[in-house]
Amino acid sequence: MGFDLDFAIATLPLILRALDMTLLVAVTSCIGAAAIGFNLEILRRAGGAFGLVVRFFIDFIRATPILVWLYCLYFILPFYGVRLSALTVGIAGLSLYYSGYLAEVFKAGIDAIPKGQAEAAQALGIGRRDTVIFVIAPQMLRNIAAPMGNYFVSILKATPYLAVLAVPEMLGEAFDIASDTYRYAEPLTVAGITFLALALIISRGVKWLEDRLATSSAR
Amino acid sequence: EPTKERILREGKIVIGVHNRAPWGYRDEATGQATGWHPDLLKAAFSELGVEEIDIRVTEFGALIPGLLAGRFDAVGSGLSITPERCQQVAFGAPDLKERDAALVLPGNPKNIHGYKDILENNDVIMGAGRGSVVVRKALAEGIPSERMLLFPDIQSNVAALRTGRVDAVLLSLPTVLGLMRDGAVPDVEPADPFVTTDEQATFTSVAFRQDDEDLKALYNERFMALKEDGTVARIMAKYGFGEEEMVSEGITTERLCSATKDEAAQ
Amino acid sequence: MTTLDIWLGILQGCRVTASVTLYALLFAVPFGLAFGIAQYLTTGLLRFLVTCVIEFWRSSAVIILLFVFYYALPVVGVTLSAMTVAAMVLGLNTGGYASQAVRAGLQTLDHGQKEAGQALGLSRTAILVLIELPQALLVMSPTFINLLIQLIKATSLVSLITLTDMTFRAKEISQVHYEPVPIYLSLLLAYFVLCYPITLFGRWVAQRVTPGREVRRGV
Amino acid sequence: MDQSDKDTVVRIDALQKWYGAFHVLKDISLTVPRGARIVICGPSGSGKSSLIRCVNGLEAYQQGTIDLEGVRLGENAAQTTLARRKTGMVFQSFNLFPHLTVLANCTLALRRVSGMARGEADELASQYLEKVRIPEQAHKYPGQLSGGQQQRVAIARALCMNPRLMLFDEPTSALDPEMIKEVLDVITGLAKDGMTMLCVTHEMGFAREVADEVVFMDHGSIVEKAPPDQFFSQPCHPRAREFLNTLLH
Amino acid sequence: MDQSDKDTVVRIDALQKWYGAFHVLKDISLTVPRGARIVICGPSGSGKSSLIRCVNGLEAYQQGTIDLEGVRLGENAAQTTLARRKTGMVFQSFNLFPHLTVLANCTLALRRVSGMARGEADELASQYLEKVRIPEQAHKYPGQLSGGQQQRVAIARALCMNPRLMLFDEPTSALDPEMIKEVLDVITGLAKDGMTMLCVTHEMGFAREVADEVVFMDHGSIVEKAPPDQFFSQPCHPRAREFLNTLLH
Ligand SMILES: Nc1ncnc2c1ncn2[C@@H]1O[C@H](COP(=O)(O)OP(=O)(O)OP(=O)(O)O)[C@@H](O)[C@H]1O
Ligand SMILES: Nc1ncnc2c1ncn2[C@@H]1O[C@H](COP(=O)(O)OP(=O)(O)OP(=O)(O)O)[C@@H](O)[C@H]1O
Ligand SMILES: [Mg+2]
Ligand SMILES: [Mg+2]
Repeated sequence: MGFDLDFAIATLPLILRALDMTLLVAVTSCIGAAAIGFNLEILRRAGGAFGLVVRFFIDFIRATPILVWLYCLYFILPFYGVRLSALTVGIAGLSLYYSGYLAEVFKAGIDAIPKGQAEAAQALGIGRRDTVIFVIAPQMLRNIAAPMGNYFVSILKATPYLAVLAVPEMLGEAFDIASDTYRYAEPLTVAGITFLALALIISRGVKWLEDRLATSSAR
Repeated sequence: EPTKERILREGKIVIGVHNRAPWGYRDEATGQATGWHPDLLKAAFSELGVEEIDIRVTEFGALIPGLLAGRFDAVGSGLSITPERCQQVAFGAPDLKERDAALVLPGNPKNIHGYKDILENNDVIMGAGRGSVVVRKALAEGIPSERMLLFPDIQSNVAALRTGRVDAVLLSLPTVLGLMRDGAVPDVEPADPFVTTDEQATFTSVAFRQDDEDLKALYNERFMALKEDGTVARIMAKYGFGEEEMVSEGITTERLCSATKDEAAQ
Repeated sequence: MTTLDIWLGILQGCRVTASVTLYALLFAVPFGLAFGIAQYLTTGLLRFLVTCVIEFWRSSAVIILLFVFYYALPVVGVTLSAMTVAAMVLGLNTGGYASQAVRAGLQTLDHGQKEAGQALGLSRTAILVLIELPQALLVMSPTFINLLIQLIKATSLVSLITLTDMTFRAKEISQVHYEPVPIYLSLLLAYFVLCYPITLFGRWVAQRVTPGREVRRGV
Repeated sequence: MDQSDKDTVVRIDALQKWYGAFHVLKDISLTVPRGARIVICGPSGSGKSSLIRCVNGLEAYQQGTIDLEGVRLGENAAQTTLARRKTGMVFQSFNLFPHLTVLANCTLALRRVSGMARGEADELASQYLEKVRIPEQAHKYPGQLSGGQQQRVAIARALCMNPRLMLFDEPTSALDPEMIKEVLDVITGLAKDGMTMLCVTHEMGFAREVADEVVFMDHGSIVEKAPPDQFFSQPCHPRAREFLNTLLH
Repeated sequence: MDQSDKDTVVRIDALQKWYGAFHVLKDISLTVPRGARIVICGPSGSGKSSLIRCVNGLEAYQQGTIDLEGVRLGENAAQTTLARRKTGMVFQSFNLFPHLTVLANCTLALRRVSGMARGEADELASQYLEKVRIPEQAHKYPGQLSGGQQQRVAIARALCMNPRLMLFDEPTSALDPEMIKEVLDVITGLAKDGMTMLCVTHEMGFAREVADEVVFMDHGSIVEKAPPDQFFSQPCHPRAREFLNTLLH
């Protein structure tokens, strides 16, 4: 079989064709997961029965594989009358699934903020909502940049699961080329390196953000 | 040690299947390898003292890589002979003529009876297995890829059909027969009829590694003998294959490997 | 086929899921420890090399690694069994994540701990083994438990390389029995039953290792 | 509101507080007239912080009442919020917002709570920063300041809301000896300007100079209440005597 | 080794240290005779901690020499390790090992460095725990003790290695007023037993009672060195006078 560099280069444009789909899914899901996760965490903190429900939801997500979730949303919901497009299911699935993880990240990020911060805001008469927006969230961002970046990489790496929903993302494209040509090494290597490169770009970006946040307000 | 010698010495051949009736699958009840190709191979090798057929179940797309990687000695899972595949593996003699068929919802609401119906009705979304030959035929017929959803396996295709995500699932006729035979698939039926031309038919065979020419020769020799003594016909009957599926004289692996290549050259 | 049959059928894959997890730990634990410590102790070029190895295993898409190691490596003469490939790829991927936890645990440890050890005349190794590691590992143990859960869930990918785990069994069953609803719900439940007790254990551990950190409802 | 109420900033009456089974405040009654400067001291764990946090509404209590300029605390949320705006609190650990500049720390509540425009808020905050003698640090972040400077920012931040009562919880105990003086000087200045204050501190020199009254707490009760001269020279209660001894080593 | 060297525990000679471009220790020379009790004080950032950490080998320095009982520090790793065993260090933040019991904290170095057997180490450690007056806490974990108790454990832990010199870096500044006394009492006891010590502290009462000599540092230099009586009553250097004023408020 061997490795044919020319062939590998030839597959590159074909695989990159699916890059926009991969990026669309990854970026939208990152935003969705962060938004849902943050709200889940705020709800959980509010406590009460609702907090318990949220907590169980988060646990449930964390105890089950993403693939099964995608199957359920895509193939089972329509039996109950909800038929979403593959792309919607993909983005909704990844967002919901990782929101459980990000909620935990937010929890750790908020817990790391000294209790005195919220108290100081309270003592100044600042309302709960404003406290979250102006005091807690900005500080949390610095605490969570690194773990959140890790989950963004995870979301990127989870986009190939959308192949089961027939969403044409990068890895699926690579497998298509492979099954057309029966050359597996080249397209998979190209796809693998592209994923690795994207993942590293995200990690570096997060590192940069972290450094910036750290210098803008040295504690 | 060459593969052939090893198989004869150990009395065991390892084949790759993708767990699909009627091609090659693990019988849920007995755990044994069954299916069209496993049965053929069993019959072909048993007189040589090879009693054991060991199966490795894998995804369809991993069948050829697995063979090339030496994960198994042969693929016995309904692979069609195509020129591209011929460049990678050595096919045995063609053993079954394979037409295409379509699964549709009960009553065939979109009235699909051939590739043309799919091509001409812009509302129709077709489903098929990623990397299967029907996809290439559909593309050759001019069906745009935007109207195809390609799923990694057949159960996803069936689920997509039942949930209205696709209007027809294109499969090979034997596969459809296999699906229908035990009545396991609810709420769907084969499009009757689904018209295909003879040129669109493909032929399946057992695939070996190109290094294992001697093993392939041995298998071919045994296959001819089985054809003579009626064993092949008996196994065909077991899976519900008839005249339609018979491979006519003059169709050889060599021709199938080059024929469409000429077409491609035209 | 009744739902009970489906459920029992899926559980047949439990043994493989468990073995892949256990063998993967044989890779993950030493790798995570060794490389986490190495990244903490080394500087300059050596640290760069260590980081490269970690990043490779951590940032690559597991699905591609599985495929390449199982189907492409034999072509160049290295044939590993499916179990070995699964354990190695999943194990080292998890180990890559674990190494980051180990390093973070060591780095966030109060600097004074190391200095107190030095002041007592302990050697660097003794400080690492007797003072730093026990504390770092204890603090990080909830993270390790989370990684274990992620590992169990990631084993659902090994069906790609012919291992009959729970997901594979679900697929097999769905090939003879075309009822996605009970099959995928059973699979969801199967993973939940396996992972949820570990989640609860992890929470119990987390509470024990961070005593006196009451849930902050300051926000 | 009768005349006596007008001159009373805080009236604490028979206050009782438990943490679970632990009785942390036992029947506390205390009246703080306008302009009074009261220093609270006592051994660690005696409930000083808890008391002061109750006055600010940071802690709930189980029995008794607290009235802030005639408004009963905790009866409804709106009143509590209102009462909180009338008190400024300074914490031991400063609790500045590290992601905001000194100026933004001071103006946050002005803008979000009082709805003041940016320019106006900045100007007001600058005045108070001048009052605590660090106008030049307005655009730095808290992390770039010394502890003493941070605590002075915290005081300015509280003053911005124009409180009727300042609460201090050991404002100097997290500071280096040299910085304690600069912070105490600022607080002394406030006292001279007539600010009503309740201050938990162990700085006896400060208490002697500034306080009208020293309140000594032990095990959740007020066991002695006296003008500083009397308290330091001839404390009545044996626990107070013991405590003063440890302070002087 | 001549006679004078035998009676000198530490001899620091023309020590210079930089953090990057920042000159933190400027030409420091100091001799500590056996049995001497030297208190170092000075404003924050003057280099007190840096100096004491150099003596213990926790910080590298760029110029000058430190001799510990005649052994030149830093010449080779083995000598540094040896020298470190001769000094006991007590930190401001205790730095006890939280995952080990009090007893295990004390015996760790005995067993790993001196290779002592368990029983013997336990016995020795118990003696020192008795000396710092907490024998009954031996089997608790540091987290279960008060700050004062923790600091006493830290002292016992250092004493176990039988050091020739004890180094203290603000041992009481992280403690509540009430606990300061119990720790200073223990240190005073050590001094009475003849232990050589170098102590950074701002506790002037303690310095007056215990020190032979007070060293005042400012901006990385030793600017005054005098017996405590003289230092407190008539400091020569204006910076020292200023510093003393702030301490007394
Ligand atoms: N959230 C809480 N839950 C339970 N107990 C608490 C809580 N906060 C404080 N306590 C306990 O209440 C008692 C009084 O605490 P408080 O902080 O009011 O004391 P203090 O007089 O301010 O002491 P210090 O001088 O140490 O600040 C202490 O014993 C403390 O352990
Ligand atoms: N690792 C370091 N890198 C750079 N500068 C440092 C470092 N450690 C200390 N410094 C600086 O060196 C100076 C002296 O520090 P040192 O800790 O010795 O002072 P100190 O006299 O002990 O002060 P304090 O009373 O606050 O403990 C300070 O200005 C400090 O900022
Ligand atoms: Mg307090
Ligand atoms: Mg210092």
